[in-house]
Amino acid sequence: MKRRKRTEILIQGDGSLAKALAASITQKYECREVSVPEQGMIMVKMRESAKNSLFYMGEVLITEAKVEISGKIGTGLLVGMDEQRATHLAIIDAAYKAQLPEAVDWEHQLLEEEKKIRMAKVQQQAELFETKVSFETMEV
Amino acid sequence: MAMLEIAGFEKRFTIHHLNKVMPAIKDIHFSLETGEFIGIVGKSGSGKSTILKSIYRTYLPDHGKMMYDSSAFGVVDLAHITERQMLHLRKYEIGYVSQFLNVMPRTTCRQLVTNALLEMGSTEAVAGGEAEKALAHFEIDPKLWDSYPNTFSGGEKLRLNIAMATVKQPRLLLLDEPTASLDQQSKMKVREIIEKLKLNGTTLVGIFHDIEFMEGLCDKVYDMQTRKLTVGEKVGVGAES
Amino acid sequence: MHEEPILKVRNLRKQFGPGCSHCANLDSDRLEKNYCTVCGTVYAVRDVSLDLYPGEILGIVGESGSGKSTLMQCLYFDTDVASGEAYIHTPALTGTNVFELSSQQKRSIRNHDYGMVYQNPVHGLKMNFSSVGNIAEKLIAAGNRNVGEMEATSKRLLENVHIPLHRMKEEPRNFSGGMQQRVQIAKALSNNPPILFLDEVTTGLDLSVQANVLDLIKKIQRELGISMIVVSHDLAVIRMLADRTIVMLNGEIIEQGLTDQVLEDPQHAYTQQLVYSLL
Amino acid sequence: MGYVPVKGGTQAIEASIKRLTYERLKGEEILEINTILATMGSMIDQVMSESSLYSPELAALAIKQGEGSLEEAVFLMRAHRSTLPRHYYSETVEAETMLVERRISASFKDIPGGQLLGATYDYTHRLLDFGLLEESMETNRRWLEDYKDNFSAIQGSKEVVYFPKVVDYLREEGLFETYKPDNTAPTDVTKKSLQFPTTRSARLQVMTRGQTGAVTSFGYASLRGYGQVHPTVGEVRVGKIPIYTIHPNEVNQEPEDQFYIGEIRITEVESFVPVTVKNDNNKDELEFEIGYGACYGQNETKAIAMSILDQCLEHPNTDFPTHDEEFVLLHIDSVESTGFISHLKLPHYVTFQSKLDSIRQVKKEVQEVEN
Amino acid sequence: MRTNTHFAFFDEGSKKEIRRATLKAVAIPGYQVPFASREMPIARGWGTGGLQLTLSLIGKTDVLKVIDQGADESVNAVSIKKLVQETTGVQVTDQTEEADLIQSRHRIPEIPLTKDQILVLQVPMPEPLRPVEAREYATKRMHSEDDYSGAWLMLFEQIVKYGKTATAADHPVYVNGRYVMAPSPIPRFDNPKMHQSEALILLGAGREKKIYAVPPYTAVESLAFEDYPFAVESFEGQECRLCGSAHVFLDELIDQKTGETVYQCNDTSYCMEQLNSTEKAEVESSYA
Amino acid sequence: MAIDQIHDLQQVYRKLLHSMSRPGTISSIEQETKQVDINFGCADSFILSAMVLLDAEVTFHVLSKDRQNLIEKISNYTSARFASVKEADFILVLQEDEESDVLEAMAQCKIGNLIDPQQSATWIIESAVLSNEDALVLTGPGIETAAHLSTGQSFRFWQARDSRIKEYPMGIDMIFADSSSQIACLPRTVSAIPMEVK
Repeated sequence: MKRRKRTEILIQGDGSLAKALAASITQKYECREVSVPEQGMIMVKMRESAKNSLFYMGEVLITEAKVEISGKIGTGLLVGMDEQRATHLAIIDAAYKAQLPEAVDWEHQLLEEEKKIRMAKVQQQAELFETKVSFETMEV
Repeated sequence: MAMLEIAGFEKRFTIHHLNKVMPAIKDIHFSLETGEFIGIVGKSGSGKSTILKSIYRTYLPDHGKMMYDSSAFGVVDLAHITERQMLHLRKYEIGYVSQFLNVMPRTTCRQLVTNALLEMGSTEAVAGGEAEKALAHFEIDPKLWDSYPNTFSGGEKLRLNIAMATVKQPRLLLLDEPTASLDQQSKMKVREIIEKLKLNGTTLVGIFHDIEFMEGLCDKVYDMQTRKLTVGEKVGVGAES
Repeated sequence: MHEEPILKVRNLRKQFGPGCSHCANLDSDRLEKNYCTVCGTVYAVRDVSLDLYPGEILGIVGESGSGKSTLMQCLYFDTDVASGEAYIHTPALTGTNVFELSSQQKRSIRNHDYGMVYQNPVHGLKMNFSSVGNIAEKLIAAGNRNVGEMEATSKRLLENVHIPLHRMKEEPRNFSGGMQQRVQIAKALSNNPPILFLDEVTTGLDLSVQANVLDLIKKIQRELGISMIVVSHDLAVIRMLADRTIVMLNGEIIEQGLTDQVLEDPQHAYTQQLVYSLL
Repeated sequence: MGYVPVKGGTQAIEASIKRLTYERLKGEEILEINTILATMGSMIDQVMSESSLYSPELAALAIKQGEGSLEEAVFLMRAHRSTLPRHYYSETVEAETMLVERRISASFKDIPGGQLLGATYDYTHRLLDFGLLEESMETNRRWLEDYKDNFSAIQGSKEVVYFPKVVDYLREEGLFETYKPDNTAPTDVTKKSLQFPTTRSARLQVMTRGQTGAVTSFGYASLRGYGQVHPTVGEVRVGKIPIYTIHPNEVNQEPEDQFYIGEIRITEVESFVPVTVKNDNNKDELEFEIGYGACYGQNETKAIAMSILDQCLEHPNTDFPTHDEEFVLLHIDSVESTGFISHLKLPHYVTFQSKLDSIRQVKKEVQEVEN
Repeated sequence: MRTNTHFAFFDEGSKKEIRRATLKAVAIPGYQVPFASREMPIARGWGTGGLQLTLSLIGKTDVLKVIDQGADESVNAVSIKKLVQETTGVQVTDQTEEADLIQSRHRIPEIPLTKDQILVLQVPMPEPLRPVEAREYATKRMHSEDDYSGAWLMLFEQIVKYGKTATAADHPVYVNGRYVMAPSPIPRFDNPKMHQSEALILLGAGREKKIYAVPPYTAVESLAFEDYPFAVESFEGQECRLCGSAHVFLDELIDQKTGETVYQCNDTSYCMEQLNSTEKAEVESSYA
Repeated sequence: MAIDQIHDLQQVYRKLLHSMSRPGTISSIEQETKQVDINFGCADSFILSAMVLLDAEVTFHVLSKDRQNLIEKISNYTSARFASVKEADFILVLQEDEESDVLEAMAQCKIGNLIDPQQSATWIIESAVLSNEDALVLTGPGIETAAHLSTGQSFRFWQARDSRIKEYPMGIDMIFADSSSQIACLPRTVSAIPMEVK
């Protein structure tokens, strides 16, 4: 699974999946911390809708971790302060880069998680839609 | 060389809004020597003033030559010299006097004459003295010296005009119907003044409506009707006959 | 007699707007007056050349929109030109197209070689500084650093323009329009500029005040030999002041000559119309 | 031996800092960061927005440390910001990807997708709720259970709904200019000081990090008449936007190789303002333009005020301070304005001495002249 | 949560940016070079410009002196010193001669600075033309055209109104014959110290995001007219009640007991040194 | 041992600042050049001067046409971007460069404008061994009376410099770095008059 979709699932989920996947790697492979997880910032580039131009909205605090597995450096990045999950993400990223056999098997779990996430989102949205103003004429 | 020689001179006016070209005068020839006084005579509308104004470049000449022996540039064709040269000649060599007074408003009589000198580069002190002399010379009542000339009579205005022109001691003075609209007494005064100028050796070109006035004054007369130049004793007499 | 113009302007152009394929070749047939109906570009000054000679007053006459004020602003560097050249005949500047100089150098020309009197005194004066301060500002800009000298000069100039000296510390905003204009003239003259620009200086003033201002200008020319360009829509003003006159229409020079000649023997249809309407 | 310098300043500062700690501790209550995070959402949003650093946790810490002073909290965040590395830039965030929580339009009664009120104070009556004095966790939990019970009956659709923009419908009708995506790299005012005239991107950046009160006041001033913009709110939306980025050292990245790093909650406003424009035939025509406002968290008043000021600054007009970019942009930053105002508390006795001398000299001069 | 504060607070990128601006400032004396002023842990207006300069300059072996209103022990000076020390561990001193770097607010020390010292001045309002023109866009243009008649005119108007110039601290100076510069709110008394100074003088305005400089041996003239020469604050007939120094900038104090006005050195470390050298002399003479 | 990005570069910066404030003053950065452990194929003092000032926020230009390797190394070490002569913030000149190329670059590089004179190129020049011999007479801010400096540049070089600094405050600033770990600077304010060849 490509990184974009993978990171969406692993970050939007509650974190247990990322932990489990990372654990399955650290049990078997040597993982070297390239640098300690560190807090940093990402600048958010936004498109405004008046003139369709770009501007910088401001910075977002992120946590970044870097690990090396089998000569491949994986990066874990996420909004907020969560060094553990950043490390898990870095391990998983490295596993994919190193094309470890485990990574191939994760596809199914990730897709299952994705479905769960989507269901939860849909449900939350439906709840929120209770606050929608209805202008339709009521039939009595 | 003559001081001024007009040859084959022609002037017409284009009036755009009437879409018309109006011929004014053509085939004008005459000349005069230093110190001479030439009178130009003719009916009103015959183009006498046009000649003078063309010499002075108030009108743009169309054809012909107007050779003038200037002290600044030598012999030049007044019809073709640059504007700047013309301005120089106006400032230092050629004066123009008409019955109309066209001056800065709210400037005293004395100041106007003084300014004429200052323009030529005189100092304030010299100019002031010369101005008084000129005003006295042309018999302007000292009571009027420090008043504004708008209220002057026709004769007074004319004498002021002449004073302004002559303080500069022009080599050539153009007199454009100075006596029109003057009473007899004033006319006589002007005549005296012209005589004085002549005595000073000023070369003059004059236009006069009434021929009587010119009698005995002019060395030459150019008649607009006949396109003839009369010289010497016959002046005045010839015109009368 | 060989005279070198103190200011020589060649092929000056100024436009407002980008131009378009319709009007870019400057074919005047394609313009409505000086305005391109397609892209809205105004050709405010079109290919103007002129010479200003030492000590003379050059009049520029034309109706509003003729480009005369824009021309003046171009010469005074208030606005950039589209193209063209101007040469000032001073030892330091001979041979230099002053339009190509840097803003720093242009500022120096304004400070040392130019004076400007605007139609609206607001543009030429600092309304919230004293009158003497306003004059001093120009002297300061020209490098004077002596208060006593500047005060003396200011007093002399204010006297010359008939501002009572007891009012010299007053701010011009308290003054009438005519007084403001006279302070402006005093200021413009303070650094003895070889070249003075006067833009509609008497417009909007009472007749008697106008006469005062005109007299003052004439006096300055006579006494100081300053070269001036006088822009006015008023032929009477031009007649009083200018030795030579340029007539502008739609951004172009349509006629020029000795002032009395332009007034009494106008050649161009527009000038004739202008002269005939003179009161 | 000899004279030694006094250490009065050092000692006083130490004592003052201790006193500050004392003031915070003497009530013998501890405010947990989690409590702030859970109950002070609006304050956190405002701090994040004004400090231009999105981190609810740090904002909560800053609020705690600053004892609830927003000025202090923003300051702490900004200073901390200076110590953090910034190795990443996000991919362009397109607002259509927002998962909307609240969305209203003042321009139309109903809008495609509907008016979604979400959570808002707008319709609460501002009566002090004395019940909160006696709030108990038990009753709160019961309330939550009841509230969630109601949801069991609700059936969601299959897919997540993303809302169209109101303005898109009007653009199709030609009432708004359609702009091609302009991908000019934005100015970053934190990397290069503001230069005038500015760029649109610099203006938006300065305003989105502006002090809420200052942005609101200037927007209000324009609305009242010290400006020429009086808009209709086209759309206010609050919701979460996803952030993606690429690794700076990885070349030839496909979009699928991007990192998703999480989402942030923002408020976005489009205000509609009628303006006169020249059409192709150079004739005047009326058209709508958009004033744009956006900021971190739920800060609707600030975002709307920003949209007004955006429009003001797009149309410079020296007659109105709210249309003057220097006036607006140089005076709305919280850290700059509070810092400079507060610096007046610093000793100024040298400058005052100088002033005294100057006034005495002038007085002496006047007396001499009079004598 | 962990923070590891960098040497001298800033990351190296920030230092480079400030250093580049500083070199340009030195190359164009008196010209305000814009820079991306960082947000500092002290408030804007409290010396963030000076602090940023200091932090971009400082190295492990430097000895730092910080003064505020002439005093090393002024609370803000103490606060800045503390911050620099905490992030660099450098040695600090009160003694002017000992310092390599001197950051100061509103004063230039009484002891002449040397070529091995750098003076960093904190600047609240770097724009000398701001009283004449509020808009930055306009003042930048005035500087670009060497158009300083406004600045001079202000002085002229004061003379017209009051009979003499009435400037207090921050009296504008003309640097290297080209730029009019705000010397920061130092008293007029200190302006002449900038002229042909042996030490490099750097000025930083954090809030206004400008850095500018007066290199050593550079002409710095206080704006004044020929016939109204520049005058420093007068302490004629007064001397420091502690050390007896005259011809220094004095603080005017009111004696709480007597209600009388008394004077003492504004530069506290200078005063200290005078006291100590007098005492030393006295001790030596008493042993002699 | 490698260069300490914090402390070594701080030291070099201070020397640069010292020399820029006092045109003609030669500063030694031998302590720091000793730490350079990579061979860039040019003077270490030259590379260090560049490393102090270059980062991702600025652009540079290398005059030599066959020094792609140097360009890449500088980019990698500093994250600065390569740019054309006309755009570059820093112009790096090696001793081997042809004078004609140098003069051409001098004519083309940024000199700032009156509004923003700081938007000008800074030249970092690998020079002959610097000395205070009478090659150039320097006067201007930072110099008490007059200073002397020898950099090995030709008369034409100084003429070319003159033509770019003639309308102050626009101009270019120069850093000279030699193989003996010495640096000297010439800001735009300084007049440099070559002594007549005897």
